[in-house]
Amino acid sequence: MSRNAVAAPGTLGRRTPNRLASALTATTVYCALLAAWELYGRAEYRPGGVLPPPSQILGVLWNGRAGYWSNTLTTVGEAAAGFTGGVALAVVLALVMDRLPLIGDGVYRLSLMIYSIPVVALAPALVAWLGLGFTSKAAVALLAAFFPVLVNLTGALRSTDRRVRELGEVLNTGWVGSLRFLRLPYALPAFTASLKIAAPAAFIAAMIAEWVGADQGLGLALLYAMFGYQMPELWAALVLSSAVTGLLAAAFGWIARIATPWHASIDAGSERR
Amino acid sequence: SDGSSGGKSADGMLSINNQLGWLKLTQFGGFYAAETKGYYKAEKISTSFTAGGPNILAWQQVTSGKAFTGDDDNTNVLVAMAKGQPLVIYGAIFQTSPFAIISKKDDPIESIEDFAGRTIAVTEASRQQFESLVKKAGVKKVSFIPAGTDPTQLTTGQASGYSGYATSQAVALKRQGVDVHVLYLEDLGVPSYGNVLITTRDHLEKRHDDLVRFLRATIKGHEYMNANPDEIGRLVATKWNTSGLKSGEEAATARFQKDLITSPKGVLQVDPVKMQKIIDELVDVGTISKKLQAADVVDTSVLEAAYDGRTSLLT
Amino acid sequence: MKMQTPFRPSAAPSHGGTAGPADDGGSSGRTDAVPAGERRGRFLSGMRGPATSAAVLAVALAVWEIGVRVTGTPSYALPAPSEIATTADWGAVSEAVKSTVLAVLGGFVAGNGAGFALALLISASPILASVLYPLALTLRAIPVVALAPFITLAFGRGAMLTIVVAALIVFFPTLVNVLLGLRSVEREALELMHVLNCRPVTVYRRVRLPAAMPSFFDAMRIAAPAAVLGVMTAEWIIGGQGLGKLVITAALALETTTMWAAILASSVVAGLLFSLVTLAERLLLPWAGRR
Amino acid sequence: MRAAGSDPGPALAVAGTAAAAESGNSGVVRTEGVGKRFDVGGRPFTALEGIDLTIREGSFCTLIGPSGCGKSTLLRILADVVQPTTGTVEVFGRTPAQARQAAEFGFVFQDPVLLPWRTALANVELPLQVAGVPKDERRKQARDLLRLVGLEGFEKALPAKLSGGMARRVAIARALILRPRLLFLDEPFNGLDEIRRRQMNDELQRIWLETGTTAILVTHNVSEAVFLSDQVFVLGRGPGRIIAELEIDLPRPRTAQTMLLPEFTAYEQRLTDLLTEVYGGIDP
Amino acid sequence: MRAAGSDPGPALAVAGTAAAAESGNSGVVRTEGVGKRFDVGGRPFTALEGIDLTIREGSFCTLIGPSGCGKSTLLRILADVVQPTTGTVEVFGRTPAQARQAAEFGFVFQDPVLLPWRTALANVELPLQVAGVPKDERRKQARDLLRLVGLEGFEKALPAKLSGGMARRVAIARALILRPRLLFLDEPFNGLDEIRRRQMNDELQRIWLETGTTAILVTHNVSEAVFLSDQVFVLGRGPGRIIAELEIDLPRPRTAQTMLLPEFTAYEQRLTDLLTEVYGGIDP
Ligand SMILES: Nc1ncnc2c1ncn2[C@@H]1O[C@H](COP(=O)(O)OP(=O)(O)OP(=O)(O)O)[C@@H](O)[C@H]1O
Ligand SMILES: Nc1ncnc2c1ncn2[C@@H]1O[C@H](COP(=O)(O)OP(=O)(O)OP(=O)(O)O)[C@@H](O)[C@H]1O
Ligand SMILES: [Mg+2]
Ligand SMILES: [Mg+2]
Repeated sequence: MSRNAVAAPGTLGRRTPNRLASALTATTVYCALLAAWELYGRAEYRPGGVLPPPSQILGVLWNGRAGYWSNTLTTVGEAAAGFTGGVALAVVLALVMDRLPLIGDGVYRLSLMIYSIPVVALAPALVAWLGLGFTSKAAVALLAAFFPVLVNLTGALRSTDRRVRELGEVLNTGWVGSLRFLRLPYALPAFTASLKIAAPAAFIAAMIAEWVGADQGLGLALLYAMFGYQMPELWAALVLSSAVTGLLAAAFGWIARIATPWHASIDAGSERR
Repeated sequence: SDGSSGGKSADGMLSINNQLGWLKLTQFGGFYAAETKGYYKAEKISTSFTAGGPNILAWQQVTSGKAFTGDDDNTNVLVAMAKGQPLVIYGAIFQTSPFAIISKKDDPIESIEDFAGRTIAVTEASRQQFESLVKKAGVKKVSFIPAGTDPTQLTTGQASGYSGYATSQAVALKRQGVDVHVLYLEDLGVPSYGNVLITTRDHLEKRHDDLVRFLRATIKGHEYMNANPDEIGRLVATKWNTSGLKSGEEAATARFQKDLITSPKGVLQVDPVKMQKIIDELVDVGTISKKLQAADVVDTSVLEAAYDGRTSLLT
Repeated sequence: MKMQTPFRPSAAPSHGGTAGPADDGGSSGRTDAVPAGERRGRFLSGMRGPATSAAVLAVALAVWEIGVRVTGTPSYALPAPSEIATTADWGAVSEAVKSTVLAVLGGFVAGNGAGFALALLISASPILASVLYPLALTLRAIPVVALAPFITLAFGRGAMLTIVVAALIVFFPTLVNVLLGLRSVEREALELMHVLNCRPVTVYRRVRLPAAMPSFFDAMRIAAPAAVLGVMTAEWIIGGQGLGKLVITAALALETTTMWAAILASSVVAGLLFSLVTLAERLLLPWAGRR
Repeated sequence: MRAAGSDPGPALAVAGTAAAAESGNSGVVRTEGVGKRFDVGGRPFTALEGIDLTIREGSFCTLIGPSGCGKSTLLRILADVVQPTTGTVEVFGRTPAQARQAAEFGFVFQDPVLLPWRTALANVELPLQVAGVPKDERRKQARDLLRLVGLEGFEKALPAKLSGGMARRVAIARALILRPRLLFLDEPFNGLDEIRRRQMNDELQRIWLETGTTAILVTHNVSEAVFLSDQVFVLGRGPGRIIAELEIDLPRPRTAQTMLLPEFTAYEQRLTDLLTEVYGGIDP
Repeated sequence: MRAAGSDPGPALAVAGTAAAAESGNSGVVRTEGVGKRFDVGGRPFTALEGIDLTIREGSFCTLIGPSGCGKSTLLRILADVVQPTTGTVEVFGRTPAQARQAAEFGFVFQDPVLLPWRTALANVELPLQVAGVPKDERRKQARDLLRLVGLEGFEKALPAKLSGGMARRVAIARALILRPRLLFLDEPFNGLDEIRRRQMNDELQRIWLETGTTAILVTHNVSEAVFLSDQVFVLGRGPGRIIAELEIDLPRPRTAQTMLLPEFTAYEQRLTDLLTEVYGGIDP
């Protein structure tokens, strides 16, 4: 039973009816929380306070919708570019590590070290090399996205079921063939999981990168709100960034489900068995 | 390269990239006024402005050639120059730095003595300065904590004083209904400039005339802003910066900062004598170790050429 | 059915088919254990991690040194390693390392613990999942720096805060990976536990948790540098004694070499923690077949 | 077509003696002193020792022996999936690695290792896909083979939806589709009912006769071993080694009729005796 | 001890007729109209239909039938691992779930599902550990059982290091350690050599006689079915249903001698005929 072991949908848990119940529970809980927050906000919130009522936050969002929309798009664009690049880089590195274990190991560790450098520290060098535009934001997002993918993918590639690898040898698939037909499919669940980690990471990284200096973006809106001490605006930016990552997570959960229908691991919470 | 930072473009316009020392806020409304009012165009300059931010050293963009000119915090620039960066200061936006200790009106900090027994949130960069001030004044039991990016520390009572920008943060707090008292660094006897205009020594020598044209238009812009704060504040929030600023806030800031920007000799002035005091102070505190000479740091020839003996260019 | 030539010309007796165990060095697709000295092999490969780290670090430093010299990169943007080595304030760096390491360990443990616990809750009950998962996502969706005001309100500004911030950065990868692991269980193994009439707790303890371990170790590999990042970020937001603070103050004072010394130190801390995780995995999960 | 043998009596030869030496040069698979040591539960464990065997080109050869005696390991060594600790192996006059790389191997593993994301059909197709055969072509062949193993109608089923025996038959189809020059079969018909097993035996013999493949089978079924083989190697345990070699000389193609011959029963009896002997030696 | 039967002739009864009704009330496992539909490759597929069976307390009962006919599915339904689509199941007069919750089941799956992180010994211990038996006690029992299945010396080996047959024997030991009231065996002796299989048959009979367990076995081995069973259900396919029921009336304990009895061979022949019939019906 490797990590890639397979559990097909059976009837073991018999949990299907719970899906509706859990959706209802979640809705109820969050509605209740929101209501409480709204009540508290209305009663207690004074300008300068920390918790403005949700209705006010929504108002801010609605009134500034055009600006928020374009700011969000900017950041999403940066994050998407970084994410794509990061995933591509990670996949390439993982393959290199797989092919040339010794060099690969070194590259792995170097990646680790680069990943552990905070954006704050990297900023001057990044700005010096890539300027203050789109590229430097995308680069920061890339750095944040690539490492989780690299770790998960190498982990999964390293632990493909022994029997499957033997099958590949007998079929004389060669390295490429064994990746294509056997090992990458086996690594797919771990890979999609890493995308779920990398996507929000890239988005947040892009936001932080905008703090280094930018003209547009959700991170900048957040910074203005913080710097200008405007709590409703701060919350509005936070709501937006949560919404984006929420959508990203949902999207990647969905992709995982589509891509690995044979695998038991499906999105959070709902064990379809 | 010169192409992006300041050079001739095909249509005969001089293109200049200006690196702002902070986000695109109303404190740079003067540049924007010059842009919208066509003062740069009149000088045959086409400009681009790059926003700065908390983690970027604006002067670095200038020395690296990414920007032809720019502005940055005075202390930062002096530190860089003490380290041998080939910079020169040719003007200053704020005649008095808006950097201040902000406190609540009902629990105000009005002098260095009021620090006693309080918790004050100060930025990393200014900490030494405040520590030395407190020490000199013999004030006891002050606890300094690092200041966050936002003034929650003040509103939630974690600190009695918060070091920040009077132009933006104090104004924001006031408009939120938090009544605040502002104690400028200058009020504590520390001379200061806010956001000095810089370029490289090389540019100053070789492209003096370009600088003069740029500065002339910029002076006009600042004068226009001081005359029409509401208009510029609104424009900043709606046209220049689309990241969720509010017209009202920015207009208030523009009105508020007027006093800090004007001086008897006109806007954007910088005085070597005052600069020398600032340098001495910083050496004293230990922020910079090398004894700089104001004459090597500041160059007033661009200002003089731009004003050409006047104190205002618009009126 | 298609016919194939029944007999191929039999190849000449060849140059002795020596397929010795020589090429069995665990590098490529070989799967079986090297019989004699496998333990020694495991020990060696355990040592290989730090050794490669050192080697790679050396090479990277060399490339860096040469790169800086050749391109003439100004030292305020990126100083050469030799310059860092000679002019950095190593005393300050080593002081900072001490306090950072503690916080990193704290954040690492707390973040992984929180992620693990959350994954357990989420996987155990769809209802809890539907409530907790959005919450986790939201927490993840907010840049920690933006949360700073709320965190400082809740936890003050002590060491606790540093740990909380690091944990916030660490927990999400752990959550996702452990969830993956908890579900990567063979159907028959679950059926077996079902027939044995195990309570869910027992199923978790005996089957799901062990099955989740490889993924969990992957999560900890991600967490090692993430914890360092978290602590540095926290120190950036709130100050403190550690490397993050040193990076900022050095940057402000334009002590670029000291700043880079601090960054290098943080990378080394991350690398060591990472190697520790790898070593632990080798020792604790011999069955997982990681090479 | 193979020549039908005429000598009816069971020819028993102890390993490494005349019979093996006789067929010496024509051996398509030859091992010399092959041994394999594993680390089991922290102790070194000798799974195989001093295996000398020679398998003739185009012959059908069977390994039989108690569970855990090293049959699968030996098969894996011959197929270059596992490296021996000692000794040399030669396949088609080359190293096993070279032979494998010439893509001449088919292998039915003891577990039917199906890829869970591929349908039954796609699993059978796999070897052809790896070899780059065009889609239509390989699909057609795979369909035919699935029909052959009695799985018509289950082409689109994922492995998780197949019964144990069905999965096994998919694995057999997958090994046969390549028409390999050398076919390894590790207890391929385990878990099939007797009738299906017979049928598969017939089919296997037919394919083998048609293609001239050399086949090496592991089985625990004595009657199957006699029915299919030209040569049977009996392995003993502790450590695994070849105890005896039996030449089965029965006319081809063998049919249900063949199984009624007294020679057939004699071979069966001989093999059973040998196995009992092997057991006697180690499990007193 | 079981009563040894006296009537030597094979008693054949078509499913759902006299024989089943006769033992009516004493049935420890009873199903009525049980059916199971799956979704296979996008189409609904009826694996089982109208299964009515009654298994007497303490009896040894066998399911036999072609591969893919639904034997494993039926076993899973009885053990409350899978829910039937139609029909009712009663075990010990309760629902299968209740019976299972009384911890009275042992199950050998068709694949030996060993937990890869546990040694052979720890895998065998698992059911006792889950039941909260103290360490020393369960370790001792597990050791004994491992010895019984011929795996002495492999206590510390991880499953990945075991041969196919060895893994299977660990799985058998694991099912037996609980001495369950109801024992499900899904082709447990697949992949064991004949001699080991015989030996395991003997052991299984001994344990069954000792403990009074009710056992339900799936096998493809006719001789094994006759040797072990009181009742044999022959399943047909398309969809899976009970075609015939055979009562095996041979004295207990059965030994190698029993297998030489003409009745034994008669039973074997009868069963083989039935299976051939089943096949004839579906695979023309
Ligand atoms: N990867 C491995 N690591 C350690 N030991 C192994 C490994 N593979 C096999 N062995 C050991 O080698 C011996 C022979 O195993 P092998 O699988 O070849 O047996 P087998 O003859 O095929 O048995 P069976 O009939 O049960 O399949 C066994 O004792 C087993 O424990
Ligand atoms: N989880 C499942 N999903 C869909 N179909 C299934 C599932 N399990 C079994 N089936 C189908 O039900 C039928 C019966 O399967 P089952 O495993 O019960 O057969 P079996 O009699 O045990 O066969 P074998 O002797 O090969 O083990 C098969 O056609 C199979 O495809
Ligand atoms: Mg085997
Ligand atoms: Mg079955």
